[in-house]
Amino acid sequence: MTPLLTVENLRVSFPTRTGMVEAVRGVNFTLGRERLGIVGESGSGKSQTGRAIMGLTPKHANITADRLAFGEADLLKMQASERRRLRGKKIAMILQDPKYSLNPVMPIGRQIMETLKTHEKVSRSEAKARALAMLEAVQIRDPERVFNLYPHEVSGGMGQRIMIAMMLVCGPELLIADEPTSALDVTVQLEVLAILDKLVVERGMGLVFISHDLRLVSSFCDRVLVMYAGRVVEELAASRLSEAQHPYTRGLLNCLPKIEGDRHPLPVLERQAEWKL
Amino acid sequence: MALMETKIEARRSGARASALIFSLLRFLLTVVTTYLGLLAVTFFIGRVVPIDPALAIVGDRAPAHVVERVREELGLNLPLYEQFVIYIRQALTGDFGTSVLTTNPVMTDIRRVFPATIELATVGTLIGAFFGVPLGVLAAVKRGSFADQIVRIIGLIGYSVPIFWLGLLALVLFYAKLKWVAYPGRVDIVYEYSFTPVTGFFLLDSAMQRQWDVFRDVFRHIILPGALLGYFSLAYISRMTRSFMLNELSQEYIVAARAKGLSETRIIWFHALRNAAVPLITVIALSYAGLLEGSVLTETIFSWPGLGLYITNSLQNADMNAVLGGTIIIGSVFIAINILSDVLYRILDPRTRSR
Amino acid sequence: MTANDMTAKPTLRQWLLSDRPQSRRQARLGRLYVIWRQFSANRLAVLGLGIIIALLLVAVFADVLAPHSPIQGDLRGARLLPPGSGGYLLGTDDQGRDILSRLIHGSRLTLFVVVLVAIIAAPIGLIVGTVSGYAGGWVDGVLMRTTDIFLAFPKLVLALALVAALGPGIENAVLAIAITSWPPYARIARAETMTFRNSDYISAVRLMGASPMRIVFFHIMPLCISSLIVRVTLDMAGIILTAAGLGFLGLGAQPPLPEWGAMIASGRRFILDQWWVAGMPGFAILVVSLGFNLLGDGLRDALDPKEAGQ
Amino acid sequence: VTPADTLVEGFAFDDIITLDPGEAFELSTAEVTANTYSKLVNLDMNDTSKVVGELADSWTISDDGLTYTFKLKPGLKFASGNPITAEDVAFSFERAVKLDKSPAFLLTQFGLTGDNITEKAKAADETTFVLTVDKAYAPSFVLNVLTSTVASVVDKKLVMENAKPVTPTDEYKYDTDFGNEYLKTGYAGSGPFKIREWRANEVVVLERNDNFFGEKPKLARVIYRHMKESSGQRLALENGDIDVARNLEPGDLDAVTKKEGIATTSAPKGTLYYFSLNQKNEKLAKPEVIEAFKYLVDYDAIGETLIKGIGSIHQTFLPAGQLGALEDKPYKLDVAKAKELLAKAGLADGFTVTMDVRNNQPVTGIAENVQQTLAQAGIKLEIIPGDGKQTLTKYRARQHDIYIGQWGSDYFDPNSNAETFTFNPDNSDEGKNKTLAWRNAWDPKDLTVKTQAALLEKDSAKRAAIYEDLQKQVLATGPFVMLFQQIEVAGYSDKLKGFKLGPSFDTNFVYTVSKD
Amino acid sequence: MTASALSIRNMVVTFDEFRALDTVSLEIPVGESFGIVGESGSGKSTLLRAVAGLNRFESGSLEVNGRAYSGWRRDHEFYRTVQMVFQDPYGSLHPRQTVDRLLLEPLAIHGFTDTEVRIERALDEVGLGSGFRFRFSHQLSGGQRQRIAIARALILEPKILLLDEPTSALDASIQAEILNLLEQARRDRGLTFVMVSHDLAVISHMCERLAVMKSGKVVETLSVEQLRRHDVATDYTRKLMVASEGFVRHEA
Ligand SMILES: Nc1ncnc2c1ncn2[C@@H]1O[C@H](COP(=O)(O)OP(=O)(O)OP(=O)(O)O)[C@@H](O)[C@H]1O
Ligand SMILES: Nc1ncnc2c1ncn2[C@@H]1O[C@H](COP(=O)(O)OP(=O)(O)OP(=O)(O)O)[C@@H](O)[C@H]1O
Ligand SMILES: [Mg+2]
Ligand SMILES: [Mg+2]
Repeated sequence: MTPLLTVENLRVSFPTRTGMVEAVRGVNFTLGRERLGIVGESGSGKSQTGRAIMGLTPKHANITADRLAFGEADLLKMQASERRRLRGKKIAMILQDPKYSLNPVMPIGRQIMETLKTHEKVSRSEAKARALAMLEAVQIRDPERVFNLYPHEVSGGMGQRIMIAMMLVCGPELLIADEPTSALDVTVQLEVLAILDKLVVERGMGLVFISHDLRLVSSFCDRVLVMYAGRVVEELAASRLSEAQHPYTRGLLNCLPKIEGDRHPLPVLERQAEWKL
Repeated sequence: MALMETKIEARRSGARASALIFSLLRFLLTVVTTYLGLLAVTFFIGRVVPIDPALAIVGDRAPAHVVERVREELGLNLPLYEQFVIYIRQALTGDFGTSVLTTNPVMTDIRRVFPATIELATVGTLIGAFFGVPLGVLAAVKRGSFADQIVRIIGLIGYSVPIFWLGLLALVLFYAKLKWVAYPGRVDIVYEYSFTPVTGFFLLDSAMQRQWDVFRDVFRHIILPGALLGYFSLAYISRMTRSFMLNELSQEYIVAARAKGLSETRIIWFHALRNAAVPLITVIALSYAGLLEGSVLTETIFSWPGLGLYITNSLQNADMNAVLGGTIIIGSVFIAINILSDVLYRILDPRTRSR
Repeated sequence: MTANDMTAKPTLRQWLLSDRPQSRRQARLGRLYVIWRQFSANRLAVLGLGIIIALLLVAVFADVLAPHSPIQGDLRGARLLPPGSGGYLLGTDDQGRDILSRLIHGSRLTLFVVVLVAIIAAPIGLIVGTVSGYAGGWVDGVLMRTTDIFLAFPKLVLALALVAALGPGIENAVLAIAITSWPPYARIARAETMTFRNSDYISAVRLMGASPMRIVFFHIMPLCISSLIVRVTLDMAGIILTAAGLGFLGLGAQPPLPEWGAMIASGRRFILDQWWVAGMPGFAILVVSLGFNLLGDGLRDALDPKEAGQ
Repeated sequence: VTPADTLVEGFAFDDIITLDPGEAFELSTAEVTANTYSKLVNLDMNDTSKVVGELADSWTISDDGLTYTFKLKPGLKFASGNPITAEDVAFSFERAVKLDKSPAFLLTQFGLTGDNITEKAKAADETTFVLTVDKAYAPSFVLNVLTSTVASVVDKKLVMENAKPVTPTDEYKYDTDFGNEYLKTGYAGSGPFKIREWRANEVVVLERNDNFFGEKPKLARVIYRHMKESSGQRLALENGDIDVARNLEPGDLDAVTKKEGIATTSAPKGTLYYFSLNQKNEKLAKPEVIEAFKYLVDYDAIGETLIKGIGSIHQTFLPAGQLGALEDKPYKLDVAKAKELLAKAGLADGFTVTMDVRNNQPVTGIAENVQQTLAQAGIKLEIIPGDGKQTLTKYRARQHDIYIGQWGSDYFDPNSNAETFTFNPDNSDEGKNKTLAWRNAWDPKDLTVKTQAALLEKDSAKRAAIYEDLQKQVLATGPFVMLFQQIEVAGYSDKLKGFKLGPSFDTNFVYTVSKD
Repeated sequence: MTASALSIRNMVVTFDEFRALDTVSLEIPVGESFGIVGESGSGKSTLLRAVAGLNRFESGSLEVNGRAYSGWRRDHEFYRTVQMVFQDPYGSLHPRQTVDRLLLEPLAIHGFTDTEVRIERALDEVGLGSGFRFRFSHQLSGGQRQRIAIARALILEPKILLLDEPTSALDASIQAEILNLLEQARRDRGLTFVMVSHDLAVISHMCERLAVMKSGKVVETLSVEQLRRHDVATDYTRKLMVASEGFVRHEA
């Protein structure tokens, strides 16, 4: 069976005044109908990897890959319009901050319906019904009311649920979530994750979950990729986190304070130059 | 979770009622103080001007004793503060005195000439917005491209060229040489007495009365000054549009819209522009207000019988009542337009609605 | 020499662009250099700068450059000559004066006006705006009401009325324009101050015990200055145009001063047959204000990275 | 294109402030009034030294020269349809004197006052009007004054119907405004045209008066369209949007002359352009300096360029055409001579003075040129431009150094100019007669007396001699540098027939015009 | 009982009728490290800012080392005693000033003369060499910026440091460095810490006692030992504790 997503030697680079900056330097992985976590420190290229898959990289950037395929379809070779039709329909992406990711001047319901209407021929009433159903699915209590609200009128947690509803309303097969909860309160964070988890399980989607929180990723995903300076330095099953080999991963695990722990000072990560190679 | 949300709601609506009253009071205060300030400054200017207002009434060749008598009639011999009180009292009732130049009450004159200015400024703004917004959007979308440079240069020239100079050149070219447009004034003398304006906006009036030949003629008169003003407002509007669009296009919700699979056209013209429209309204309103005033020079060149010309003429004839009345009216319109743009802003931007 | 240059150049550049400057001077120069690089990448902006420098040079060396007297003309012999004839490169005006020489000498007046207005209006606007934005409360209320009153005035009309009151003349025109042009600066400075006022870095300075005066002058003003410079540069064009407009209406510079706006006004009568009399000064105004606009536009891109994008 | 039954004139009439003939004293208004009101007498268009009857059929002057008796033509009617009677004439005089507006002095100089006017100007019967003056003035003087527009006859019935009651005060003792407010924009006359509308700085519209007693105008309507700029008038004229351009400057005049389908006409007017030296300024008060200034104007160059076609060089204070006017032109640009004179005055190194200039042409151009020629003699002239009211305010307050401006005769009689240039009985700041001599603080000494004497001289030749003498004196020593006499020009479409300019503004008649 | 470094009683802060702080009372002895946790919007920052005089408090009292303060008036003595580090390292450094200038400012305000020495020392102390002295903030990484912010706070040698989520904007690996740095400084100088965080683990690592805030109120004050023993009084605290464990899948 072909995997849902195949990434081979993906590279993303940006021209800047001081030369080319390689944000992603040869990332390889495949994804089935599973939950894949990507962790790594800030600037390690997690988001750019996700965006490259979606085709949301800024225009001036360079993307190359030996293979970047969604099922059988080669994403890099297809036409822009074809790729657009995939976006939101088959592949969807949730962004980090709901406050900035929703159009501030458009009611929430219309934003959800817009996704539907772009990809499917549906009547207004049907679109509305499905949008409401979706809002319900992400556990929004009063969908009818929320439907007509504007983004600034809802809390962060609700906003993130709406983002999820908006992206999942067409029933994509692959969902990329780029730090979907880091803007939220710890307590709310878990509720949102629970919803996401439920939807993945129920709909059998593939999920790429990007985060910098190693502990969160390992408790939520099946498999974890650890990125460092644009490369995947380690890939492991979530359950075997403690067996991580790479010194970076180990360092990362180590330096987190624990409620129970009492290590003073905390061990810190000594970055080695050879990790970058 | 739900508890928190309802709390936020409750807090908001509670604050809303008092905030409304507060902002209303504040707003009234602003208008009143601004207006009083306007009056004070105009009064001051009126008294400081080294022109004897009495001269304006009696004309150049009047004998001395007539001038003296008129000075007393005008109350110019009263102490300054008494004059000021009288001035304020009259102005607040909309009485700016009588124009010595036209012998009409200043308000009557303004009511007659102002529509001409408004019509001209409106045409100018419409032209400016109609071309300026798309150009600005184009420049922002194709930023750094050749098209962007062209739009930028068009805009910059608009900012740099003396309007009275360009107006003169345009008049020579389009009226004298090519004979494409009509001049001077608002309508040909032929129609002056067959056409009775109702609203004072000639385009509107002639269209409503289905006098299409008049409409055509009015159009031929207004198009050149209108286009000229339109160019200036275009320069401003296109630049601001570009900058607002750049700002919107770099927002995350644009990325989100792309992630939804929307077409670029829809993203640009619907999502981004709809957001850019919020500040753009203020810009267009300001440019409109600017044109109302900026028409002073244009009206001079095109003999356009509007407020600008009225004020300049009055100024040259020491008709201070008319000058100050006109100034106050333009000032009031400025205030009104600002308020209006504020209201529009609130309507367009849902974020400000609940405040 | 050349070899020395070859090696010195890259090191100077590197020194300027260094991520870890070693002295205050290097840091400051480095920042300026970055701005300059941003700026000079914009060809139009450099063109603008070139125009302004040319204007400066022309103004300084006017006496040397002008081929004729800007004031004494030959009414009988050389009135309204077309460009090129009789040794008059840009023709002569209705007093038989050489238009080129008048334009050259007029550049001084143009500079005089813009510089004076800028140094009167910008500081007033900056102080009013930052103080009002930072202080808030009734101070803000009073200052902003005042600003609103001036803003509510039709600018040109107010200037006209003021000049009428003060008497015509270039100094009074400058004063009138200055009085009418500070409010927008105050508004900008205030708006910017409001965004900085509650920022953490200003809070941090407050927490060090800095007095409000110190905060406004040393911490807030420098932040407002770059957008103010941009705005003032862009406004220079507007100032030139307003001054010309006053000149055009006969309220600016007095004859025989070769003020460009006044030159258009007196040349206007000949626009149909002797286009150059009004055409040349109009063109000069266009070029110079375009120069200021290009410069300001480039400065905005260079100083305000948000406007410029990446 | 202008309508066939309508004459459209492009005309700068921004000086109009009222249309009431009892109040108006402006040049443009004079033209409007002249075409819309009738007077007892008028200038003879063919010989301006003569006066002919208009409403008056005939008149007699008593032997003591004090009583003028006018007999009206029969069957006259106002535009309103009311008959014109001697009562109306008397009323017109009465209201002008009682209103006491700017032009009232023209009548009051004959000893008419608000208290005695009903006696001195009265209707003897339906068609006989009797005017009594206080001295035996030269009849030509009295009759010339009566041709001015203040003597226009208004429709008493109509006016009084529209009069507003006022509360009498110390200054104004009457309980009615004599229809002043109504007539500011209204009309109550009997001329060939009636006034339909006046919008300040926009338009004046005249319509044919079907009740006119004389020959009816051929055109149904005359529209004066306010156009300030010469170039704009020329453009509109060339494009056929107006029929007549009234304020063409030399360059534009030249251009339209060459244009096919456009004709031009001109007429010398009684308006003189001059600059005057305030005698309060010590330097300017020196006789040598005064003379030097007269040598520091390049009359010829100015005549050939700046005022070409619109003015002729003229150095005496009486305009050509008036009784006794001299055509002497002794002065030419002579810098050497001027320098010599200045040296004699002890001002060899020159000095700085200001000149108040109203910013319109050709005055500004001339001022600039004078600035250049003065500079050649070391005199630095600073020009202070201002609009008319501004410079005039200063001039009337005697605060100027040099004032450049124009003077138009108030009525077609040499006394008008003589009085202002050579009459100044009280040169103190409180002086009542604010003549031009007074404004420049010039004490003309015995000229004042001579001016008054000329007024009572019945013999025209002797009277002329006095004026010639006055002119010579002013030419030699007066602080007035006379520049030129205005020639009014107009460019007009050659479709017009019978378009002519008169010798004064109140003789620019349009009722003779017809169109092809 | 030891002397209180910071004594807050019934402090109330309102913004347009909204009570951001509702009668909060805290007693923090000299030398203690005190933590404050709570969800977003619960008033943690408002509390710190009210103490620092950046927000006005309407009622209640505030004593710092025995000196009483009210409203937002603070004297120089206060600033020498209390300093603060902000959450967002990107927003807390003046964008137009070099590190040198940033550190010079407090010294200039308080009239220090040995500025050179102090700046060098402060940079050393936070582990940045003098190589960073003339950089602008945009030439620094987030962790470096936060170090500068700490250096700036320490340069006046305060006794009490208010820390508003000093590491929440940073990576886990950098967080450890900053936390270590703060601990070191506290140990060396005997500082009193008031530290706000939404991460219970960080608080328990750094603090001895903590307060849990919700909707502008302190719902519970407890010691770290109690926290570790799960000996908590309110549901809300318990919920926070569960959340910090990571995601737990409820298998259906
Ligand atoms: N438009 C761009 N131009 C130049 N460089 C860029 C651009 N966008 C991203 N980069 C660089 O690419 C690298 C990877 O960025 P990316 O956003 O993928 O990081 P990340 O792992 O998502 O980090 P974070 O956790 O902070 O979101 C960074 O070093 C960044 O500087
Ligand atoms: N200047 C202000 N004006 C109005 N409301 C404010 C202001 N500052 C804070 N608030 C409100 O006060 C409440 C508490 O804010 P505070 O910043 O103290 O929360 P916090 O606990 O620090 O949250 P976070 O963890 O998000 O930083 C919030 O609801 C906030 O909206
Ligand atoms: Mg990222
Ligand atoms: Mg906070």
